[in-house]
Amino acid sequence: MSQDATSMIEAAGVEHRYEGVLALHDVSVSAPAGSFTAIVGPNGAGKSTLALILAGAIRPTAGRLLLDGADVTERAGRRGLVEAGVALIPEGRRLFGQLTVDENLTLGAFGAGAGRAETARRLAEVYGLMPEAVRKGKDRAVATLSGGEQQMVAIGRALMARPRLVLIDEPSLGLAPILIDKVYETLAMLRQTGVTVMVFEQLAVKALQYVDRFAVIERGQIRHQGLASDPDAREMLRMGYMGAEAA
Amino acid sequence: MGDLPAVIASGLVSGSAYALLALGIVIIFRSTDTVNFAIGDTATLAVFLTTSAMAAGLPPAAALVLAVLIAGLAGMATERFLIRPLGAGHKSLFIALVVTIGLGLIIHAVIGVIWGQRPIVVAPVATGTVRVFGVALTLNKIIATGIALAAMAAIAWLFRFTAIGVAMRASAEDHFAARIIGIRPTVIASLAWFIGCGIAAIAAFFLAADGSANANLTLSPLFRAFAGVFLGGLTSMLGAAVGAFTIGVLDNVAGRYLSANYRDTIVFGIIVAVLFIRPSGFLGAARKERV
Amino acid sequence: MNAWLRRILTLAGGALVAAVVGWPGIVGDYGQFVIASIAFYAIAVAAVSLLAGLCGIWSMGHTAFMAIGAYTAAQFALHGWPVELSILSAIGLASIAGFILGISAGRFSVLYFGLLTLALCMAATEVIGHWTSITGGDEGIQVSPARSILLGRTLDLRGAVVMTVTLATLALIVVDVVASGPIGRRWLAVKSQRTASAAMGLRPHVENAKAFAFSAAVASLAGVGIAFTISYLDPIAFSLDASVQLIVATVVGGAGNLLGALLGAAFIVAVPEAARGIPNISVFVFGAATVAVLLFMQKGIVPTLAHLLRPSRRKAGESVQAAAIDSAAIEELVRACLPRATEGLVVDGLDLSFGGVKALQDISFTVPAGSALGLIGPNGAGKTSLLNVIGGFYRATSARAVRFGAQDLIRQPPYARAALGMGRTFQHAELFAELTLRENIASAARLGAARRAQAGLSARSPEEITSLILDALGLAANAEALPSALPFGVQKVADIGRTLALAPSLVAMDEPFSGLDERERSAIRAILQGMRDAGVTILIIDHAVQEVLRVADRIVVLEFGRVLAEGAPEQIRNDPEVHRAYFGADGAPARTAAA
Amino acid sequence: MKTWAGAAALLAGMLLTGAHALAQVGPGVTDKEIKLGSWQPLSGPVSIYGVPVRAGADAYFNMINDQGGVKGRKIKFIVEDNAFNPQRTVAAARKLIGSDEVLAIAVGFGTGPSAAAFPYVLQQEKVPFVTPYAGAEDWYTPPRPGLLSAQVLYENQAAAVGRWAVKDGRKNILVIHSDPAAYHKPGESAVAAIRKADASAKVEAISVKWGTQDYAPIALDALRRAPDAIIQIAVVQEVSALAKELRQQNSQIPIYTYSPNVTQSLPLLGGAAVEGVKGVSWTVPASLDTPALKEYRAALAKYAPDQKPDFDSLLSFGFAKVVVEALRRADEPLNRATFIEGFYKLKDYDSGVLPPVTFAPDRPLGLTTLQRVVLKNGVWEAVGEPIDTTAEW
Repeated sequence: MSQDATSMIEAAGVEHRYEGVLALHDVSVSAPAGSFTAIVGPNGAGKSTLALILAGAIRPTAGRLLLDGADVTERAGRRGLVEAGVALIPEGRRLFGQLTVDENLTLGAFGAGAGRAETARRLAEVYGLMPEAVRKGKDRAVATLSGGEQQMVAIGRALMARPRLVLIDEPSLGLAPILIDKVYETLAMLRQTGVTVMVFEQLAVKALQYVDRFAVIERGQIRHQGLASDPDAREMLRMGYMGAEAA
Repeated sequence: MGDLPAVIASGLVSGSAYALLALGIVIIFRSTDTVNFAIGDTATLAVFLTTSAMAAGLPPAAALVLAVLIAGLAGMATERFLIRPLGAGHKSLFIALVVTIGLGLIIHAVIGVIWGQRPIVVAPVATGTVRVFGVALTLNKIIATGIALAAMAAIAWLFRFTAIGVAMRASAEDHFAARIIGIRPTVIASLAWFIGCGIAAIAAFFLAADGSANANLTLSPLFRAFAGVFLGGLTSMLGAAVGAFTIGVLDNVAGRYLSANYRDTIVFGIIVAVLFIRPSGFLGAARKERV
Repeated sequence: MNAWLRRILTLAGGALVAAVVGWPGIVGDYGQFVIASIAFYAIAVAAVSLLAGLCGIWSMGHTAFMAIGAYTAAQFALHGWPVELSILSAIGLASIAGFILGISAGRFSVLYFGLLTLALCMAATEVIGHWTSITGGDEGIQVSPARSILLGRTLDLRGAVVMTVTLATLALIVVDVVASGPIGRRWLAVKSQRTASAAMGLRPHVENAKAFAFSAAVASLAGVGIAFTISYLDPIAFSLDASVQLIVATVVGGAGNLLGALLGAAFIVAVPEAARGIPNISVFVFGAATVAVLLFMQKGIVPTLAHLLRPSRRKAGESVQAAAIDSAAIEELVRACLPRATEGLVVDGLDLSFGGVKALQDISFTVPAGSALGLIGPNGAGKTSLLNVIGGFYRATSARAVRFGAQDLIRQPPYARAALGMGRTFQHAELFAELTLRENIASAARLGAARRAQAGLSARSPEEITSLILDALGLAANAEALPSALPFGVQKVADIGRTLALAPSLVAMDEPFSGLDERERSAIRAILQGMRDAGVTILIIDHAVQEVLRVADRIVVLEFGRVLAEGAPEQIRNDPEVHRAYFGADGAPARTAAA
Repeated sequence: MKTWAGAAALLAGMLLTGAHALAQVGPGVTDKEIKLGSWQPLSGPVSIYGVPVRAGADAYFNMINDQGGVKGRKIKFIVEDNAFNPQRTVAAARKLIGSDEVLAIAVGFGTGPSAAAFPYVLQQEKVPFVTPYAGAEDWYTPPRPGLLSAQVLYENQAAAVGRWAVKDGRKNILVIHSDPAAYHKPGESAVAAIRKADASAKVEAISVKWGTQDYAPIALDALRRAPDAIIQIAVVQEVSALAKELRQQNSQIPIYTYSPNVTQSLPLLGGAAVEGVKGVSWTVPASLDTPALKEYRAALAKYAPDQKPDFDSLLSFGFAKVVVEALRRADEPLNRATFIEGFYKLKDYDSGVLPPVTFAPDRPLGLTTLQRVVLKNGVWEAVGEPIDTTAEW
């Protein structure tokens, strides 16, 4: 991906090791403001680690993280970059299962430092995006919701922070196809409002139907990158996932 | 067995003090994975400080508020200066525990040096008795129970309906997720220690008014509070409160009908039996940590 | 420091102290008391510390075992029986009680087990207080002087102090020998990796119980010391306060460290004694010293100082290079360590559900002897569940057969499978963190000796097998390093080495390639290829599809708990269904909700 | 390596307390000084007794020293904290005898803890142990060389209390005692004395865990038994706690207790609930206006100003007075043997604080009389003449 000066978020030469385990090796990716990007790759390729690094939730062991062109590497590793407008929906969503939908959403705004009135305003807005079942079940514990409903709550919780950039790790995981489409449609809608969106997705073909840019990550390294409209995209995926030895 | 209602009533009254202490232990444990053995001594120190203020003319109700504030601030300071430097994670579980043991000894010694060994009589908030189920209970105990219940309700309200309270529950459920959505772990920890030690001071205050302020004020109640915590589960606030009330009642029933001598043994025997059947307590989440 | 030097120094130090105390006129009565107290507390703290350090079990009830020792000694002395007999009896009684208690340790979290042992301490105080005929009740009992048959005389107080110092010296040496020997290695293994140690054939709860029994036996010696040096026993000596003091001493000195136990004991005795005479201040000083030590030396005094004094270790060892792996050496290794592969793994019609959710459905495949089967599948396909069934950690809800050779596996517990010849490696290596690579592999090599003997491979001792493995896998340079100091790739190779040391007939590998860089992957690849060529039966489960396709003979693809495809690697690589499962397909129904 | 060497140095440091050559007179005695040792619970829960006991004895010895001492020798009273713990008492004994080389142990506190030190103090070192604030019947039957007491045994006190209750016309008496033997045995003595005094009286005993704070179930149990008197053998906090619970239930059952609770702590803690509690004391009430008590109050005000006059300090003041009198009457050269002989010269010695004391080789207990007292308006008042606990008064 081009490292243009207008990149909203950019990882430059990032490496990450956790207790000696190498997860990422010299990874450089960026996303321009307002773009919809997919980082695709098989399980265990390093997508989740990259998502955490781009959100500022963990600090890379080498390389730099740039937000709006400014180096924010030092700020990473504490509370993420929530206050700078970056929201992450981590692997497995990490909702608070024992808390209600309402509470989960409220916390999204609380974590970003929103006041009472502002929180109420955002809450009304976000409920507008939620499916009927979630709206009706706002006082239910999140753990009792279905997978699709939980994914929507997770997106809602991220939106409560009024982010400029949303990072979503495995939005399709554990969801029925119809729900996956619903989730991607919601993300596309979000993008229309000017929010930059990045998904980290194993199910690459589905993601490619919605995004405009993609990168294939495998074994902790970026193997290919390109535009979703590229006719060679399918071949790039096959190479990235299954290797090059095929005829 | 005609006095069973009376025994249960007095058990619940005793249990309210245990429940406050138990709640304090659980709130602190959930936020920082620290079993605070100094909670009783911190609360006792706060009560001693307020006895001096009361001697200077402070009315009991104001003294109670003062005790809560002092204990809460002391708790916050403990977390900030003794616990936080130890680092997070289960590696420091027993280290943090031993640090609080050490702190408890220090406070105990300080109380001895400043106030001596003679018990200090604390004026009860109110005098007189009320009959409940044919048993007379002092107004002081009734008010203590009432305030204990009110404090528990206030805590339930805080954790249920305020953003910061919800954030504390969220943080207890998933430290990492709370952090990445922007909740400050340090604020949560400070607040938890404030509330935990603060409500322990309520218990200590009424225990002192009931008997007297002495350095060992919370020794035996804290013991029962821990029993309640383990009975209910170290991670459940409701479980700890229910467990502590259960201990209060069991203790009184055992003392009245079985043996005034072996009541501790009977109560602890029941807890050990419960733990063998359900190792995480009856409301606690199953959770295994290894040091 | 060399273990034998350490033991000789301990013995010399103990002998010196004993000689100085025993020589009349040098040490006053009070000095004797202080030395005796440090000696018997050192025994007790060593017992608690051993358990905490080697097993991760924190006992707050060790005063109960001290009490067993003390009152046994008192009763024997009362009957005029010799002290040697009372020591043996105390050890016997305490270890039986400790074994029974230790069995349940694994059922509880550390904290809850701490509470349970605390309840034990209270129960012991209660029993002492009321069993008047034996203990004198809460008033206590006077202990008659000890009569020794070895010395042929009755010991006066000074003699009792000398005896206690001797007991402490011997206890510290025995604890050291056990802790740093094979048994201690085993306990450390169980502590750091319960799963991996069970997969190696150890029974964690039994190992815990043995450790607890040993620790209890040691603690009982402290009781014998108290009985004869104080010559008066009272429940207060075994109360909750005393138990808490032992924990404080353990933490302050540094858990699992013998010198730490000695210093911890000196701390709880000397600090209050030094501040004696100013009431309250002694408690204050003790509390403040405890807090201060832990704030500034969080691992305890000895480990922290040792860390400061030791020249800083090599940061990270050399990574294993593919070039260093010689396929001939691997073959030789396989011939020397492993029985000939004659048994295959058969899984037929296996179902697994969790509370109604079907995790695995009708899984059937075989791993013929001497072949390599790759098991792949996207996230949530059930690979890990399947591995756990094969490893014995889950029991199949139903299955027509899960067999290894002729052996039905369905009801075999995890620790029994190693003896049948099933070895496994782990995604995160799961090496025993407190053992060096050599010790990691040697601990497995000792457990594998029986299988090698069966297969007629007993020519080499476990130590030789260990060296052979270290050399063949390119680990020799890192043999004395702890796993945490090494790159993850080395850890994963060592994990394979540890499994080979068990002399397995089948090696099941959980994600051998995950978390590794290109160089490390090629080393693993070389080892796997070497193993395959040497005829080892291998089951590989991995996310790294490309790698599995390169090393396996056959591939089974799982999706949503079912077998999606099975075939040769080339077939799988080009299977459109497999492509769909991995990265979806346009228009085609993608993954349906199953998780 | 280095750390091991450090440990060796530490141990070596412990060895510095060597023994000294014996002085010509007894150990602990010079021309100018007499060293006496003692142990008191100065920390922990029992320090509520230990602190005033130490203050009382200190006050008397300081007063004597300021008056010139005993035959020109000043008394050095060395008190060690034993925290009411037997092991620490043994440590204290070894320090006092082994390092400080005291002449004798005086006013040592605590029955169990002191007994723990007997093998060392009495048997091995043969050091006199005089006027302990402790004791049980088996300490003195048979008499042990060097062990002399100026207190009435708790068993005898409890028996006297039981007899008193019967004499008051009580027919259904409940004895409530703590469970340790130090309370259990006096409780049994009280029961036996009641049966002996009135075979028709109904008497029951219940044992309560020592340290119990929550007395509600015990009070309810007591009420169910409907006794016409309760004898309680427990510490002052527990007497106060039971009284409060009983009065709260509108029960006016009279309560009797033994000497350790005849202190101002009881009205302080119990307030109105303990009005009318009856007790026995082996000192005169601390508020009397006799010369001896004026001297006591003046000494306390001067040497221990933070202590209010009360039973515990008065008792130890009296003990110290008996000890000094024995020192005065001891022959020269003063040593452990002549010191004991000095006690044997005390015949009906009236300290003005304790009833008259008499010692002899076959009479290690110098005192058997008690004063009955009752709590009126928050002050202990004497009732009737002193009673002899060994007689059927």
